[in-house]
Amino acid sequence: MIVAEAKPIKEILEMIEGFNKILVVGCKGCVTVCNVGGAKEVAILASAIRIAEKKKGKEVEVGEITLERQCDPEYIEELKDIIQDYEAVVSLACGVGPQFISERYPEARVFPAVNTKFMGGAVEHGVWAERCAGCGQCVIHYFGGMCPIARCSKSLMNGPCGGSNHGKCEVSPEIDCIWDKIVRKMMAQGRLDELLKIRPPKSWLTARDGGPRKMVREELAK
Amino acid sequence: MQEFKPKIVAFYCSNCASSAAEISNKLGLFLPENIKLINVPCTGRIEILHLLKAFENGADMVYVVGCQEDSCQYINGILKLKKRVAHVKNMLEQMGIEPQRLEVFSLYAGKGQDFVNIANEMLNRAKQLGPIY
Amino acid sequence: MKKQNPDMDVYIINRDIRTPGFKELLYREAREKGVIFIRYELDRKPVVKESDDGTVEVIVFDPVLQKDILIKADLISLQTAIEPVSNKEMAEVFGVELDEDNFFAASPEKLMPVDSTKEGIFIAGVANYPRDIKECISQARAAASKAISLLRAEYLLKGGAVAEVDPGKCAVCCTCVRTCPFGIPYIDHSRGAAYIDPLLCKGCGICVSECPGKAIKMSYCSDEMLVQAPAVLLKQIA
Amino acid sequence: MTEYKSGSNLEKVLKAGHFAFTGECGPPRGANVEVVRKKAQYLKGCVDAVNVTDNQTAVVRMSSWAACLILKEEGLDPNFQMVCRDRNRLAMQSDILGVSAHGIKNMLCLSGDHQRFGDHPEAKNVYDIDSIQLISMVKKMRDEGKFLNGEPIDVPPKLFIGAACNPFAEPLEFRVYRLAKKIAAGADFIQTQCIYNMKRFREFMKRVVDMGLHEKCYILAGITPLKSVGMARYMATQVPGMDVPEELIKRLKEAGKKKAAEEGIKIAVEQIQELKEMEGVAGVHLMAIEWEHRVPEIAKLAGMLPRPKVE
Repeated sequence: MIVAEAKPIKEILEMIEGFNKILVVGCKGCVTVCNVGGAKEVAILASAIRIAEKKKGKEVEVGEITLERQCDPEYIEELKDIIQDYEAVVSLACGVGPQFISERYPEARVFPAVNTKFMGGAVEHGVWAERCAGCGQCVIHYFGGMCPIARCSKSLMNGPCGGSNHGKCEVSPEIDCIWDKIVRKMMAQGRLDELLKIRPPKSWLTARDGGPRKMVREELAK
Repeated sequence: MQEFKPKIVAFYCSNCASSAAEISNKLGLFLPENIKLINVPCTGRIEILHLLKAFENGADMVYVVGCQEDSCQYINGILKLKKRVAHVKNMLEQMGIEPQRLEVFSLYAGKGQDFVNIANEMLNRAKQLGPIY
Repeated sequence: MKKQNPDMDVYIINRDIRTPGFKELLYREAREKGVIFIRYELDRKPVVKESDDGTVEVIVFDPVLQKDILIKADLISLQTAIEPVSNKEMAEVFGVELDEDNFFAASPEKLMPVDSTKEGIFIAGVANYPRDIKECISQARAAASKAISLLRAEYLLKGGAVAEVDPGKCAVCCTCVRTCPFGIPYIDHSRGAAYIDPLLCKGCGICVSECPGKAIKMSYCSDEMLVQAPAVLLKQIA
Repeated sequence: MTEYKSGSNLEKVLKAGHFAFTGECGPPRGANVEVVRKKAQYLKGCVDAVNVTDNQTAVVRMSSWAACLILKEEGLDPNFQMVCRDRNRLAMQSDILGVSAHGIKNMLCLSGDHQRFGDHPEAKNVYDIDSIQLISMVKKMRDEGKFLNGEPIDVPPKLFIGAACNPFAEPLEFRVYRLAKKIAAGADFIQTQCIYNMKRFREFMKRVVDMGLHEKCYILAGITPLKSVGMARYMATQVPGMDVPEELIKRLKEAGKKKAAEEGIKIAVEQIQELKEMEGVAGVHLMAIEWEHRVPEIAKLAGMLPRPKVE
């Protein structure tokens, strides 16, 4: 799933400075699961804005709505009747949401309330970790089912580098050296020969480096 | 100037804290009129939103009374609540509100007197801090 | 044994003796009847040897006399420690918790000695922690009677304070499954949502507060009440 | 005339069977040419080649090829270093052609420290290809006269290809195989991370010899003299794969604060002598960054002077 983190309240308050009518829009998709953008977070942000503005002696009107998702036009359409009542729209969805709202409602002033971080999953309650960098050409089967592109700080295809330190990455003890795991697993499974194969340079054409991407499914698209 | 009467909301759980409250009643001790009590099965039930809503609706001070960290009947309710209180304190600071307006306490069941002491302590702190808005 | 034959020599060589409850009286009675208790240290354990005439000799360092003493024994009975067999597997089957010594943990709720951490599952005797026969029997009876009271009832009454999942709002994100202190919610794939068995739910509300999609509600202590109560109550203050 | 890969002084010394001795020079954090020339004077005649680091620890410094040219003017055989952090495959290949055009004949291919260590942690990194792919790319350009995409190069670059090796880094078991992989990719010589635990390095070299790697590639052992107890502690705890035996730290402590540096040099000299007799070791790479002025002294004490001249 897409994992995001909430922007600090201070930053959001600075963004909506001077607006009296603010619509807070949540999303029931990934951001609900990672506790930053669901109905619960919408209510919290709305309440926080009211309190902060009240403290400055300002009365603001804060609308709260949570869409099924913000990455399908039909749900963005549901804002049609209420969006013009507001001067600013704060979207708690991943980076897709605020842009879909801006595209559909060009005059609306749209602000992101979360920082979208990575594609990953929950390693324990309240902790999510990156697993995929969306490079467009999956090769984890070469590496014992683990992806060095997303999980090695240097995306090495022929790791580990000299900085692997007790199973941790030289960059930080918080980051596991994925190559330490790959090597130990494949050697334990007697697949040393695969490790000795020199992986050729990767084509980054399919990744973000090849330019913004679009996926067309001929059998589905009109 | 009319003397400032602070509005205080207190959440308390129905185990250690409420038995302490009952004892304080039996001791003939009563809470100051400014403090309004809200009962929850466990402090772990209280969310960040509930704490914020109390402030939004005019509370000058909010505090929570729960069990000891190792004797919560629901094991980690008070621990979860303490983390949420810390988070809300950080939010309050960013919103320009004094974080001391929010507090959490761990009580033993028998501590009737403490239940009232806490209430008075919160009342005094509210008076010092003055109205929230 | 002393009652049967007062002049029989009885020695109890021990590391530590606990005498909970009325057993303290037994301990005193034994000492009055002349039973000798010798405490040994781990680094000076008693030595048991077979002597040439076929009897067994025990050499132990007596802390009082500060000397080794030799006991020619006719009978030696070894009191082995009681350690839990691997309960991990069974604990997982029943979904109950183990305590830090791997015995089955009793319920954290007060005054419920024979309840495990899961509603409807009871524990008795040494499974909970080492104890003597009498206590095992009385616990067994207690557990049996609690079980019978459940089984005999035509219908079970349960307080209103339970959490309930609204499948429509459930994002099936497993937060409740992970955070319930008693491990009660599970993902019911036929419903495509989490499910909380009302009978098992202890009504603490932790899952209600943790649920990111606000899909779990608890009428006994609802969100509406918690959100609106402050406004209503604070109006009473002039 | 033996067929040289690039004909660099280092290659000639190694091919003639001499025990090589290479040094290292950290370029300045500015366009200060004089400081490079000064360092060159110390190293001249004491080393067969001089490594010139490439934004070491991701800290911006004069670029490696620029400092290499200055050292070359001073009569030294520069060893151009390239990391995979700062350039993509286009910039790498154009720099390789450039240095070769200017007569630089040695190149060290490294992964490079992650930019979060350095003075621009917000920078975007590249890591288009990794160090082993870089080795095979340079080999392909030199031996097949082809770019990475297979197209021909009019005048192929001539470079004696080097790589690094950290023998005691985790996962320990795989490190000798990774060395083998670098040699298979086309490395002509290897310079290891600095070594302090000679016993373990001897075991590592035994495995290298058993695999016959020392016959396919020249292996130089890295030596960094310890200046103080603090430095020894830092190396032992902070630097990955660094094993500094307790008795070395003890010797430095006993030598006392003032004399610690002397003791450090004494230890380095002993290590160099021991490495001379170790099977499979073709030379020593002395990394005395910011201590270039002590290199002549160390070289003399270790009996490495005069350096052989091979036509």
